[in-house]
Amino acid sequence: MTTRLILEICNVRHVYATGSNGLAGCSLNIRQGSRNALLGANGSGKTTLLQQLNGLLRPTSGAILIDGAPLDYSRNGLAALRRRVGLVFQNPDRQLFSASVCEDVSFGPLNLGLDEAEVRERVAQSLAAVGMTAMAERPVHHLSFGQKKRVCIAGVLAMRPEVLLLDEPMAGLDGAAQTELLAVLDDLSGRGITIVLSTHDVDFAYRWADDIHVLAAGRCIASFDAGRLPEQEVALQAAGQSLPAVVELCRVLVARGMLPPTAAAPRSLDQLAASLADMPSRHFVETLPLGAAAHSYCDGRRGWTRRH
Amino acid sequence: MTTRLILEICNVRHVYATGSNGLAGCSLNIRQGSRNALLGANGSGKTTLLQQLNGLLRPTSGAILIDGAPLDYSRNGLAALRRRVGLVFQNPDRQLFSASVCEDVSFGPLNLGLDEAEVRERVAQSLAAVGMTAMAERPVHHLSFGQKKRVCIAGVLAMRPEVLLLDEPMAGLDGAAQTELLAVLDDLSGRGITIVLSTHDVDFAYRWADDIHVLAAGRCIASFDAGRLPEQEVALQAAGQSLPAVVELCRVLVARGMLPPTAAAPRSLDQLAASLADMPSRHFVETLPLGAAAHSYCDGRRGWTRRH
Amino acid sequence: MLIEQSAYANRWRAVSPAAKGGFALGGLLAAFVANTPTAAAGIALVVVATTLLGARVSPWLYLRVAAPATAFLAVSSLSLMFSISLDASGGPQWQFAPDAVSRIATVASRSLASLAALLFLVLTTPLRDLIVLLRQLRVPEVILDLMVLCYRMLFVLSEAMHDMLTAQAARLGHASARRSLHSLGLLAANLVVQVWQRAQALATAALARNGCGSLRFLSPAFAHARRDTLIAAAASLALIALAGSLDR
Amino acid sequence: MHIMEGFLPVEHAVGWTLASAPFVVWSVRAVRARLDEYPEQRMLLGVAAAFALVLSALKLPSVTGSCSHPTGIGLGALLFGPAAMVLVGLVVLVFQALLLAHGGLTTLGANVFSMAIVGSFVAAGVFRASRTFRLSLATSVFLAACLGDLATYVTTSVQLAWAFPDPAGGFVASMAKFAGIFALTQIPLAITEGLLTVLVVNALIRFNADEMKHLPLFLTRGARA
Repeated sequence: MTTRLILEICNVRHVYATGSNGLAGCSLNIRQGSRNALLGANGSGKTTLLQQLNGLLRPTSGAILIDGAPLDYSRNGLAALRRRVGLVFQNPDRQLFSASVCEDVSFGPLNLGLDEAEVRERVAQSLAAVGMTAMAERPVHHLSFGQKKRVCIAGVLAMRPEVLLLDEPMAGLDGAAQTELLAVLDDLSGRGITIVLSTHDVDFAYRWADDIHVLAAGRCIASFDAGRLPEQEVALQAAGQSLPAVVELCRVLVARGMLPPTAAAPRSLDQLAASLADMPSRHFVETLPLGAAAHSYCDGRRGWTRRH
Repeated sequence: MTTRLILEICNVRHVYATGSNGLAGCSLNIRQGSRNALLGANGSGKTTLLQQLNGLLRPTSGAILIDGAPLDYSRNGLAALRRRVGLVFQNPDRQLFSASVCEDVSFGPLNLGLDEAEVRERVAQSLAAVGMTAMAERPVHHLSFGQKKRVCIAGVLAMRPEVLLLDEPMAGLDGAAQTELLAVLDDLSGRGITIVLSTHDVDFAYRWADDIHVLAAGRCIASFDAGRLPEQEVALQAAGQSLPAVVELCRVLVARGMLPPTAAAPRSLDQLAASLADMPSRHFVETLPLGAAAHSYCDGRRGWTRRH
Repeated sequence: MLIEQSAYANRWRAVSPAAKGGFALGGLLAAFVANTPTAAAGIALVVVATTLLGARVSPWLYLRVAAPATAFLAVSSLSLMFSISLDASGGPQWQFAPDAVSRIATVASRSLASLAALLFLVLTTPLRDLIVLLRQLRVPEVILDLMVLCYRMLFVLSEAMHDMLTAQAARLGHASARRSLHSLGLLAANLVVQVWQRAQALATAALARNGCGSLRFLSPAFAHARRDTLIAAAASLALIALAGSLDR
Repeated sequence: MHIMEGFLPVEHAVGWTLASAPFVVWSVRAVRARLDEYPEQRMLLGVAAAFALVLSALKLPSVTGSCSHPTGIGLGALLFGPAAMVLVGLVVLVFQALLLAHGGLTTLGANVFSMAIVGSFVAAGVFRASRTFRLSLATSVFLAACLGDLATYVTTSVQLAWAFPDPAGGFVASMAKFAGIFALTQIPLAITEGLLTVLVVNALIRFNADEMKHLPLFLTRGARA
């Protein structure tokens, strides 16, 4: 990952015709090849910002730069921009309009005016990238929600973007579908695609992102390396977010001396559990009345022993 | 809370005309006044089950009992059932059809044939219960998603149900809206209304529910007191769920001797952090090289001190 | 939707729809009673002033709402301005219509007065209140049901349409006229499918609340309805009288 | 193209209202009968009205470069049948008058006649006839939507010409003027709407032939005839 900036958002304001929910002077930068989380509550301007980056909305004032040059809002300029910066919307039902998976994925490349052989190849590659090759001929409305989401991503990948924007990609997915989607994103990120996604889940942002941009009331109130998130309590609070559970727990554990303050901060509860498992044991049981131990309500120990 | 069963689902099968997504012999019981979570992945039959309980769908085979008597599918029987058992759907835009909040909430009670004065009173009470009194005259399309959701609940409450069914109530809500909705549910539960909701979030189910019913492929594969969830790893796995993060952590901590196995198992990470904060401290720092402590990456300690 | 916006935000939002409907009816009648362009223009002026000064509707918004109708008026007036007849050789012959000015003045002033009355009503009264008014006027329930559903679903479907258009644009679906028509066809087809799905979902949701026939709702109560309606009736009569008196 | 509020003289406004009334009454009865049999179709027709309204806000790319909006009446008549479409069309026109100041209350009768009544019946009739003559589905759909639109436009021109006959050339000259002036927008619109409707019907059929079979479509009844 470089520190070259692929997108720069400079003091962008956006006022909707209705006067609502826009951006109020938002500035942030996206580094090429990085994973970015736009973190904020509903109505904080995340969706507006994503649509700005794709040229679907135009700043009322301020500017957006791609590779250092301001966005070109001419017809050709927009076509070129949308080829480089692809946007996946939140609700798959609003962006899948074709009869079959394969047809839908071909929508973008056909609009680029590519020839049929090229389109076919891109469709096949994109479906493979999201693990939907086997479903290519299925009618879209027979898919599960998670599958639809992946088809949406394939539809954008088929345009070979450098930057992939995703609006609340995890919303509405159950655990299994989230895991699948994360694997797809990891793969894309590994191929050097810059990813920018919006979320209102601070735990997820902390676990996944390289850079976190905190949005509140149409402004980016903090933009930082995800590893430094624990220092950003004030900004998070201003955005209506709390610290990730893992940070809170880590703090308590360190304060209680149960975890050395030197360790690399775990970014997820799984990582925390793993670091704890490496710690030496203590024995509480002996200091407590025997009866209490026998009637243990927390069956954690039993569960744990069963697993080993 | 009693152990009287208000709803009994006995081996219910449901086959849709298309052959998909039904129930395949589902049995479970709902205790009067309890908070129930139907936990399962998308497509496990949660929505079908909820529609069965409200009489919108009729079992292909098997039976549903209310207060020990089988559901009566006659016109009057269904009207009586739907007065007692109210259902809130997942998507507010698919269930609110009138122009203003107050009109929509009046729909149910008017269908019960109540007189206008009674309807007005019920509408006022229901809107108060969900904290939407100030919005009574607003057009529905001016509301936020979370507000619409609460209007949907008010529309059902106005029929004074004994059982409230909610399909994925937390889906699509951000943190603040979830907190508001939870407060509403707590309040209703406190008034003795039995609540049954569907979710695919095991952490939420564990934190909130009295009874958890795990659904997979149209069957209820486990039904238990939420406190006993840690023992149900096998059932959860079969339903594509993992153990709640708090359970996993609690196990590690108990195994490492950092938490006494006797304590009441915390149901949420907040509770866990609170129990840990009560533990006596240990001091790792002395056993580690000084330099490492100075360059602490995990700033947990700093954060902690700052807060106190 | 500018009209909708004004209907909820104007100063007379809470006035009974019967009163506002009565005044609008008075305006329409006056527009037709007025026999001279001056009289009709006078009515238009009074009604516009009532809307702007009484209900405090923004003049800028008013102009934007009135623009499409006035465009129709301009184009139609063009055809009234010329007369066409066959000349000796059988070809068409264009000329200024002899009575063009007076005809156009009559039609335009009447149209503008009527438009002012319509705009008074819709800019001050949300559609929801107008449905309440129609219910009081005993319009068949079938029509009211369709109107209630249409009003609510209008916003839901137009949001869906807007989102789909945006999603298509993000993948260059409107890059050329040909691709655009193709995209719009797909969009409309998707909306048709949604019509069925949403109707089905709404029917199920209504059933869950014991609704399986005509849709019934509590009508909102309007304070001082009787007083306001009387004032409006008096104002309407005054308006019609004004139209009649300016005649002579 | 709707006639604006107040544009028609009083006798014409009243006359067209009276002319439309029987059709509306008939449609109300037909819809009521349909709802007695299928109560869930109450929602369907309500959502369909919203759909027609939303569709009429769609900007179509037009041959002449001017932007035009589809009426959706042809598509509606093919999907729901002309009987229901009269009522749905009435609701759409009322909403256009009340929410967009497009059309009007005094001209509602005239507009209902040209769009909801003539438009629906011509579209449905042309479709039936084309299928009887074994024209392809696409051609039939195109003709139905396109001619439905043209019929509405011609009817509106007749209404205007009748109300404002040319001082020299009379009704015929006036008709030529009104039809000529609005042809600029209306003929390209009719063609575009015809094409769009074909695309919509094609897409619908490809979406899922199975599900389409279960829908009570005028279109499929027509296809079988």
